[in-house]
Amino acid sequence: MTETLAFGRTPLLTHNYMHYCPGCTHGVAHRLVAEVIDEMGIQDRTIGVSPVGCAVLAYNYIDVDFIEAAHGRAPAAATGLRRTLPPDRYIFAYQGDGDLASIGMAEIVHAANRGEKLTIIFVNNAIYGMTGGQMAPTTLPGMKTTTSPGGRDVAQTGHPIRVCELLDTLVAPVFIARGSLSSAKNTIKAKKLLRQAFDLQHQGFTFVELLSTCPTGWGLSPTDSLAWLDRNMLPFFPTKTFREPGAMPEHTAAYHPDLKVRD
Amino acid sequence: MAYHDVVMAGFGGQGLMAIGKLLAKAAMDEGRHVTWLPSYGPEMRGGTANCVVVVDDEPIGSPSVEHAQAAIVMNRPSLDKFEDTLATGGLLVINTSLIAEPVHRADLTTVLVPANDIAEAEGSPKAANMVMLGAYVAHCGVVSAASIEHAIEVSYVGAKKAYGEANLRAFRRGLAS
Amino acid sequence: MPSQKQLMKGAEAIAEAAIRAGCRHFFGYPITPQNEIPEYMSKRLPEVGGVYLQAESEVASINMIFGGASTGARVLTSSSSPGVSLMSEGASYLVGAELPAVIVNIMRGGPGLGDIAPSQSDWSMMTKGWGHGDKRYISLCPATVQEAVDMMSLAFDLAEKYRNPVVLLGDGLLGQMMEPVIFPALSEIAPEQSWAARGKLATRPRVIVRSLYLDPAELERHVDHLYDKFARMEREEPRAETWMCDDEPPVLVCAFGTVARIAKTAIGKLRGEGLRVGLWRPMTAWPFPVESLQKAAATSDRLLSIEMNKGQMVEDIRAVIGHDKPVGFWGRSGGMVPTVDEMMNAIRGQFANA
Amino acid sequence: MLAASYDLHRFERRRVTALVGSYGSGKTELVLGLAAAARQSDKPTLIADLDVLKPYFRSREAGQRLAALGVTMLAPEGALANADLPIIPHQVRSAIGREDLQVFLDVGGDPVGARVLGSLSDVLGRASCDLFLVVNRYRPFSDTFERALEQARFIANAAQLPITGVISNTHLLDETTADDIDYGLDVARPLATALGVAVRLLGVPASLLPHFAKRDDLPPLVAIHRQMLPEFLGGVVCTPGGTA
Repeated sequence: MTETLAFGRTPLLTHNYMHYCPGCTHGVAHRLVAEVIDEMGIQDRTIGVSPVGCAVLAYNYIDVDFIEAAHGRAPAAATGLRRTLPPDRYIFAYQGDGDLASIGMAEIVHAANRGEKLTIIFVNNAIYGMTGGQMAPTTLPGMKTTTSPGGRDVAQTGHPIRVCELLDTLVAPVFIARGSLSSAKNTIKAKKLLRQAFDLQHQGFTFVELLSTCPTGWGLSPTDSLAWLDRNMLPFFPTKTFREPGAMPEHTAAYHPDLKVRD
Repeated sequence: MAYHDVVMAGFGGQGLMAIGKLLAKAAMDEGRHVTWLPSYGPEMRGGTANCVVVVDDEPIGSPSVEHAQAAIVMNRPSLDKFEDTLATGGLLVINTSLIAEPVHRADLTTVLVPANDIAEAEGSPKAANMVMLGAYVAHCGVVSAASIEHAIEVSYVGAKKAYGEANLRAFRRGLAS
Repeated sequence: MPSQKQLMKGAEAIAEAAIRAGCRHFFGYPITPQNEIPEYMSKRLPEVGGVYLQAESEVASINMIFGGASTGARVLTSSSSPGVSLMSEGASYLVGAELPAVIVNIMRGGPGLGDIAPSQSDWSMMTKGWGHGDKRYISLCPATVQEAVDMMSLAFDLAEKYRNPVVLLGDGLLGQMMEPVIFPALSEIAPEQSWAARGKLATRPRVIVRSLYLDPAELERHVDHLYDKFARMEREEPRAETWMCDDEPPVLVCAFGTVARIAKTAIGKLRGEGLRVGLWRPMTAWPFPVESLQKAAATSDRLLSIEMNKGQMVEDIRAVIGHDKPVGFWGRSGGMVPTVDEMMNAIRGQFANA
Repeated sequence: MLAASYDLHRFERRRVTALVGSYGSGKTELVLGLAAAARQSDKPTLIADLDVLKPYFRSREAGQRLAALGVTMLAPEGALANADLPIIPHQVRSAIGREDLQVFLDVGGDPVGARVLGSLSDVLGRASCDLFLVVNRYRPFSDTFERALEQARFIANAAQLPITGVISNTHLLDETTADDIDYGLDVARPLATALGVAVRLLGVPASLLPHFAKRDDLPPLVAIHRQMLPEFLGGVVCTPGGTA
């Protein structure tokens, strides 16, 4: 009788023990990123940017060169990498929703608007996981968090920000998509989105949002968390590909590239 | 002439900064030490803009000057601002095309130049600043007229060559005024 | 033969000097009175195959510097006081991650929005307070445009020597004035640093550029290591000028940057009146040139610090001189540039007090 | 000694014991003392530090001292112990399910801290588990019966588990007097009744133990020796964070 290895460690994941809580999808997202880099054979040309947040230690797990950015500043730091490195390099930044959609909103919008040749991986679990589950810009209406104990009151704190939809108003990005890690099937789809983003990275700005769970912050068991994600996050954050190469927003038609203020 | 300083003042857009740079360039080419210090920022737009040029045979300490030895003033507010602060016996070059008021101080050497009228007659109304520079150089002698003419020639090249030629003519009219 | 000199605005000269020193990447955000640096860079860098990028904020520019420095490239940003305040977060990260970079601060009046006129009121911020944590930055203080040019290549060399950010500290006067300068030849610096994150090679372990050390004992070792570097900077990098001190004048004026050159004019005139005055000028705000100051002050009776602020460098002078002799202060703030006459009066006052 | 057991032979509990309550109610001191005492029964004992909220004054800081007593401390290891990351060690889930282990769960304060039990509710629901509410009447939201009851309901809701007992632990750190203990019981007793449970333990500073040992109207007593003090105040814990 012979044994067949059905599932092995991803070659590009380090042997370091992942610190994530049981049921947290960060580990899944890391594995997908590592698999994509491995399959493309670009380990020696890839530099990652880790954020502040639960994924601050991402550099411990994915076996490529890494730099660590200040809170919200990963797109700026990644821009610095992109503008100084040879063009064949692959650069990705990995950010959570507080990091990217709150303190780092300026950096992400402008990196996207400049068409920086990057892949940004945006992990959205609708709360601040690291600091203990406070309200995030992506927290759903009525959702209870430690800083919205009565549920998010949209009259006081606004509505959740849909980052993919927001970035999709910009001209420059070449790929914007939202996937989910709520099931094996969705995870396989999400990996395809990541692969597309990396493949298109040298054409321009690429962005993949991954709907994720936070069992600890949500106070739900891992399986309940997955169900909660599907039931509550999907209606507000639809999974789809918003932007592919060649598909530009309608308002670009009114844009005159030759316009000069003066000679 | 060892140490010399001059303030050049007028409306933003009258080209005071430009003639200050030409003077600084000419002095540098003559092997002198020189500093050029502008007023900058919102002051530059409307009101008065000014720059100070210091020329010396020694390394220059202060690039800013409280009581300048000479002033080129191209509008009324500049005259009001700098007439009183000029050093005793200083040189005051006034653009009478835009300034009708008399000079009150009796201890100054005053040179009256209808710069805008001369420039318009010359066919280049924008070159009034060059007329003023010419008049100033003629009466001050801190640098040679040839050095200024050289500075104009090398500063206006390519597409700007026509401006340079017009400026050269205006400068020479100023010299002769 | 034409002169080797070029007539340059201070800000333009700083930009060109950075390029001559091998800088090919500039990230910045406009603020008066240093806009000529980004403007010059946006024209000049493409000519030499470099990259100019206007960031969305000073917060972004310092973090672009972080990313660029991580690859071993010589990177530059410039700003003025309010913008430099915004950069303090990133500056601290640069120190923590041991990244070289050069930051130019052309100081303007504060606090708050203040004004755009020249000021020296960031002395304390740059020498003590810029960013969180235990950190230091070499701060170079040129007094002339030529010195600013010379200090730019020094700044990049020091940044790489110590793997630490270096500040060029000027004021609005320096940024805006023109003087003739001579530039060094253009140099190309290849970013071949072993610590740079440029893609994992099979021949070396992967590079992680970080300032996070979760184990307090490890962080303490890291900070100790940084302080070993800072101690070496304090030994090797203080720079100062002593002027008109050969006759052991009883009054020693202390001033830095453009104020020092105004002081030279004032002192020259006072010497003409027969008053014996000397000048001590730190060329590095940090490391503060302690030994040079002690030596210059040893033969004088009293010191007078003259600054374009309300008295910041004077605190460092007093920390060195202690109660041995009086250390006076005179300065202007708000963007008011001291005139030669009022400076002469302030110095004469020292003789009246003697 | 970590904490004195006095009456603990009278204290009944299930295999898995989770302590919840407000910040400052004394959960961590109690967990350390109860686990140390439980270890004397020779059954393998484990504390899981599930305080994901505050990076300071957590039971993980007493880990070395507990190890000497044979109590296992389950908490993020190495440098991660000092991270302000809400890390739940993976082994917690299996430890809760192991019949051969006595498990004490030290949970963060307030309903927010109890929420972490929600993420473990599936395994806790299958295990034999006590959820004890620790009450210090001198803490905000616990000073009256009504407010203490409201807080208890919020906590139980966040934990997705019923409260099975109350531990009265009213204290003012070193300034606690005998009167304070009775003052706390005046809320703890009606609170337990309203929750349909009993006051299962009464926390008493070690110095006051002789005074209360004479009385026969009290729940089992537990003597509190404060351990979660900085080292310079005589505690087992270094300043939060590092050890040499």
